Amino acid sequence: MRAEGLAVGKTLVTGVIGADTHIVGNRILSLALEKAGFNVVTLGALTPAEDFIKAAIETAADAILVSSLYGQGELDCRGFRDMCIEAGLEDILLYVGGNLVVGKRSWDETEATFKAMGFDRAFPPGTRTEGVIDLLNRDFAARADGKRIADA
Amino acid sequence: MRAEGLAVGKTLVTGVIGADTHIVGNRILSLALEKAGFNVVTLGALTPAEDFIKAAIETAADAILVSSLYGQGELDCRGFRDMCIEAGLEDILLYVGGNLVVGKRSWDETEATFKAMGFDRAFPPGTRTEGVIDLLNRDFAARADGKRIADA
Amino acid sequence: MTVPAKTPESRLPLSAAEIPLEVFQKMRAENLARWPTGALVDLDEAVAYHRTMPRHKQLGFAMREADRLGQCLTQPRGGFGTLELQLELMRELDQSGLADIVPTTTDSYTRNEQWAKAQTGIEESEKAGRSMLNGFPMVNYGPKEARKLIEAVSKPTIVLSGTSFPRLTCEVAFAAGYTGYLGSGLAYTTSYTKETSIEEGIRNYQYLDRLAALYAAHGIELHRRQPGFLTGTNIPPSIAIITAIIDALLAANQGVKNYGLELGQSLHLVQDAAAVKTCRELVQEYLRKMGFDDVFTSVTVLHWMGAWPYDDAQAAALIAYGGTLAAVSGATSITTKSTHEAFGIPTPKANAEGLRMTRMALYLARQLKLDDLPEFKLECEMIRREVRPVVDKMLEMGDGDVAVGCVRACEAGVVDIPWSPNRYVKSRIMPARDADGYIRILSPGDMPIPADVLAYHEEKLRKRAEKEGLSYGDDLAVTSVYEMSETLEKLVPFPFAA
Amino acid sequence: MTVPAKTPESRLPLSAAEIPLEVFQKMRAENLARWPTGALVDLDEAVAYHRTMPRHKQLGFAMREADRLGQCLTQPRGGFGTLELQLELMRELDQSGLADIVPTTTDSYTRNEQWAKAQTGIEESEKAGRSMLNGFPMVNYGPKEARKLIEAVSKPTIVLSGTSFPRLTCEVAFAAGYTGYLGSGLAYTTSYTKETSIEEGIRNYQYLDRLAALYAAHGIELHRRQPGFLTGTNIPPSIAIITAIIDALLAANQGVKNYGLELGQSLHLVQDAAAVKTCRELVQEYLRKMGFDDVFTSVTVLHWMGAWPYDDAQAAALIAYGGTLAAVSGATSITTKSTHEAFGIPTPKANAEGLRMTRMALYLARQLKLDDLPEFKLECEMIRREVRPVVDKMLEMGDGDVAVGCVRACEAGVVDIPWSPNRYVKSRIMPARDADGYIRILSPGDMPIPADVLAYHEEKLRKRAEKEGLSYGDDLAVTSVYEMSETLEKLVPFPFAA
Ligand code: B12
Ligand code: B12
Repeated sequence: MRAEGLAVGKTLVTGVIGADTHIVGNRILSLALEKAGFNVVTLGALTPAEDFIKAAIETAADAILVSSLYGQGELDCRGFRDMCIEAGLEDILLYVGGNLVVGKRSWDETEATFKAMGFDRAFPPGTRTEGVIDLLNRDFAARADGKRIADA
Repeated sequence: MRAEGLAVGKTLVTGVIGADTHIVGNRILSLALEKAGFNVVTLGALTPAEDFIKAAIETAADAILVSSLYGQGELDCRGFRDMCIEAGLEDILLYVGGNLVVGKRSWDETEATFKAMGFDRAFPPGTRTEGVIDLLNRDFAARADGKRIADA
Repeated sequence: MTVPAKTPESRLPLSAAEIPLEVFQKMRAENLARWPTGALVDLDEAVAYHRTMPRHKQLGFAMREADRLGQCLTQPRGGFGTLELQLELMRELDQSGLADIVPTTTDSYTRNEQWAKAQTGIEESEKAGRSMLNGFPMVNYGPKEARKLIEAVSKPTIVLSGTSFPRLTCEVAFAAGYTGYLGSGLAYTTSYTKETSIEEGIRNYQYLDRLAALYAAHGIELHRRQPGFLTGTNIPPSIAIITAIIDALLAANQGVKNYGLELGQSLHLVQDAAAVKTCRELVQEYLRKMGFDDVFTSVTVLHWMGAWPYDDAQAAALIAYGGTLAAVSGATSITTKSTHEAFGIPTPKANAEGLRMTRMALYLARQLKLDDLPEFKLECEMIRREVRPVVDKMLEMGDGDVAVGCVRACEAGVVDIPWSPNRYVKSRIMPARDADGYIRILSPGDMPIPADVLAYHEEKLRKRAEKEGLSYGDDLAVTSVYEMSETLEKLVPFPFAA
Repeated sequence: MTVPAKTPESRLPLSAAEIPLEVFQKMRAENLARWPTGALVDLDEAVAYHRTMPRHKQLGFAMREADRLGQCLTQPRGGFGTLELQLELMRELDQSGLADIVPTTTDSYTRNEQWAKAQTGIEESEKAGRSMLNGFPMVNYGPKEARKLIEAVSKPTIVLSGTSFPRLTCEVAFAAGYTGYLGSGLAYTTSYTKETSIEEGIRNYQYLDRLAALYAAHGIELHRRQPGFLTGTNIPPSIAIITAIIDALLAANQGVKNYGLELGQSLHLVQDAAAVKTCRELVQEYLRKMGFDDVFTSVTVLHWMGAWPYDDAQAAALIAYGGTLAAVSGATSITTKSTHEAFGIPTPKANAEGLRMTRMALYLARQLKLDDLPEFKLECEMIRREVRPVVDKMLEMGDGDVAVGCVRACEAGVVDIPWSPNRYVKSRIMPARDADGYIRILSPGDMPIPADVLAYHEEKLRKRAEKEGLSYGDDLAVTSVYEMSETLEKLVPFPFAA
């Protein structure tokens, strides 16, 4: 895995937010992230927003990866960044992915919605793990250079 | 067949115009028309426009029913009414039906195209024989009252 | 999620035994008090309403009749966050989708008894002019409003509510006039919850089953159903059938007499036909063994429950094939999906199209039976040989009590569920697809499946590993999760590359 | 239509024998003189071009290889009236449809050698900005222009030209670089023409087959194909196979070694599998009998060739099921349709979607085989017992010459085609679908089919007549023509009417 070097030492919190039971993709993603060399804190399915933040503080995590598949992510993720800020995690890297909204809506619209909520990146249905690992490494590299995230 | 009475004595010419081999629907239609009491002159598949008119004159037909399925009806039927007029069949009743144009186009558009060519009625894909027989009888009744065709 | 009400008087030690009427009445009183609309539930009024319903709108009758006629009914899923949207949806599914059974899927807050959150969801949806909830908040609307949905359609209706907490939702739904209800203690708890214990789940569904029996005592036969599709992710037939037997026994103990079994499609024509046949057989075998010889059981198959392709054309083929599989398997009904599956909850139009595609596919494959195919007989035998040892062991562990046995068996991993989010099952069993397209058991966890049967599964899976140059292990399982969502370029490349 | 050129020198008495080279060269000279673009045909240049073509673009190779790999290739239909439209279409079918074989359907004026009319069609199409022709006017554009189509795609190409008059079109097409050509003397003449005699049709296709053999003599193996789908209207497998044998023998006599057989799908899973298997067998059986033991034959199945439903969802199910049938039958390739079928020639997009639906369906049903099913074996045996007596009688009537035998057999009704527009066949044989979904022979006309076999067909059809309350007779045939185009409300009504 060419990214190993960077991944080492980075801690990620993963979980499925809200009342969402869809664990399969989240579990496959978490396994892939571990294989890629990250320390992964897996909260599993049905995880309240607060628990993500608690875990991030306890483990001094570098990023939170929120999964939402069941459609209600738009409600569950409201104010997620604000909660981070209150908890002193101003610029922790925030990713969100899955089937983020109810129904088959235009991705641009959905992406905008979640970026407006303060997520650094949002990922559409069908995202594969390789791409995610690649972006994490590029974003951590960018942050080493003082950027917020790597540019496209 | 409630229409029997009217049908009796009426002669219809049927056929598939141009280089069109689709005989199945035309054959089923012709059989149904006979059953309904009409005298039916069946020219079959691959019938040049001229042959329809020749047959109509020879048999003093009351109506010509043109089938076109293969898509090139729009070319084959051009000037069909004019040829009738030249042959002295000014107001012979003219029906056309089948898959009249190339491709899945709006029926209103297609109907307008063929009415503009002088057909009294045009019939969309999927037309069943009962409906045709019913309209023929209503149109012949209308003609007995001096109308061109029955109103909707 | 809110912890279900526990009060000394109404809490008996766990057992499969029927809940005594007086205890159950106490439980109902407590339960109905948990949200204002509970007060609107009136059993006698409800029973009277059910009596007035024409037979063709009663799912209990419809399932028995379809089974008798050997006809496969169609049923979609569908739930939106407001009554208006739900009315429009159910009408479209009924009229343009020709659904034989019209569903109401509840939203996930309702499923987890977060009714306050659901309330916000309703308001947000009304504001946004589109559904912000992934289903219909049944409890918030209450029985009187929900009845408008029953009145709006000319078919039997069913509640789809994937949860371990059905107690208030089912009271409201039956009072409204729903005649079918999907859900069970083992299947849903292991597939839809994380912290909820198997015991809690069983208790909650004993309540629902007992309620259905109470209606039956008043002459109303409701259709109860078990979601054997579980986590929807490459579930081997035997695993689904094991849970079907356990949940069916739990329901029968509460007095249920009209019980449906659901199987997610494996997508292999022979395996699905074998699954339906053996599911029918084995559930009846154990019901009779335990003294229940008058329980009607039907089998419903579900369109592929795993990951769907992102191309509408590929999805359409999956939908149509699902109809083919259902017809050939002789299922009593099929639960359908749409071409939007991989993306999100479908529009009413896309949902109706999925129903019509399926209906045509059912027509095309009518009359086909594989029963005389040796390959079919072999698969049936394999399934039987996987199911019986597990169920027998489970019953033994409960000293004959299926509720107790089930809890202990899950704890011990004797009963196990693939890809489960729940803490109370080991989820060590791992399935994968073999080279012929059958779903096989890659690793059985601690399930007591005979060694020679497992050897058969392994042989088949090794063939695939070889063919695809994969190492024998989890890669087989993970690639099988993605398989159906892959692009055609990957699944069926042009065979003669430049 | 223009009468094919008849000149004493080049016209031999009808026989199956290979046309002598010098005679054939005369025929070619006359033929190429019939339209300006004929002058542009240069055999040596064409052979050189074919030699440069990569194997994966040669259909002769692709069909042999697919057969060896047991893979089913996909191929759509498609033709528009101008080169620009045709280029765009073929690119879309190749790239977004993932077609394994890319087609060029010619228009119906070209099919009937009305090249002047075709010219107007081109101009009208350019004016209208949409195709006024139902296919591509190959001859009018000529070999140099047509080659641009070959260059535009990365797959093998085939010409689809339903006609009895292929002589100039095939010269242009092969010169352009097409490596496949569909059409045959018996099948097309009986299905696409009215006044053309069987003899004329056979002669015209002997020319085409002889030309393919001439290319073979130069080391270029082209793929020739027989349109056994005939009139596409409920053709029983045996009828299709009888024509396949006759046309294959005619082609083999001219020196063809790579020959495809096409079967329209019956839409019954078992019947289609049996048709493909017995078609392979029986054609080889008669080829060997007549001394041709080195002819490669493949079997292509076609999506339902009868009337299609007017609902896109129903059509989608028919498309997907066609893929299922093809996979299970073990066909070498499938020719696809689109959801627009009932209305008109599809847009490139709809055409490509039909290809992808079919491709996914092929993937889903991979590996399935019914060979061990008793019902399958019975159907195979029935087909064999229908085919052999007819073919043997035909050969006998020709004193061993298949060309002569075919003409006489058609005249006598020994060989007959349902729903044929052609004067030279009796078209008294009438097929209909039975209650199980098999296509059966309602009346054999004068075909020498054994009485006990016919009794079997009658029994099956009477069952349906009874079930549907129809009188035993033509109603069964006519309702079978409409069947697949009926609405779902009619095909599968809600079973528990109010
Ligand atoms: C069977 C069929 C064939 C058979 C025909 C056999 C035969 N000799 O009859 C075969 C395989 C030979 C064939 C060939 C071709 N076909 Co074709 N064929 C069909 C198909 C699948 C069914 C037609 C049919 O029999 N329907 C059943 C009968 C009962 O219905 P019907 O024909 O519509 O007729 C009824 C009504 O339309 C109405 N009606 C008909 N005529 C008239 C006239 C009047 C006055 C009235 C009132 C009513 C009326 O009453 C009839 C009885 O209810 C249709 C598509 C479809 N409909 O599903 C394509 C279709 C007609 N064919 C088509 C084409 C393009 C061709 C070919 C050119 C190309 C090819 N595929 O090879 C060739 C044509 C060659 C030629 N020179 O004509 C296209 C036409 C395209 C368009 N219009 O845009 C269609 C629509 C398929 C498609 N979508 O591409 N075809
Ligand atoms: C399997 C499945 C289920 C299973 C889940 C089993 C389990 N416990 O995990 C069951 C049957 C239980 C289920 C239940 C429900 N489901 Co569901 N389910 C699916 C299905 C078919 C596949 C999901 C899956 O496993 N995909 C395979 C994995 C590998 O892919 P993935 O989940 O997308 O994850 C990958 C990527 O998204 C990405 N990713 C995921 N998260 C993140 C996060 C970050 C930060 C990043 C970078 C990437 C990333 O990486 C993963 C690995 O590649 C999808 C539809 C589909 N996709 O085909 C519907 C779907 C997700 N379900 C849906 C719904 C509505 C439900 C229910 C609410 C209703 C119902 N059907 O009962 C309930 C939910 C109950 C609840 N409280 O959550 C909807 C969601 C609707 C929407 N968003 O508009 C979907 C889309 C189906 C649909 N079209 O209606 N479901």
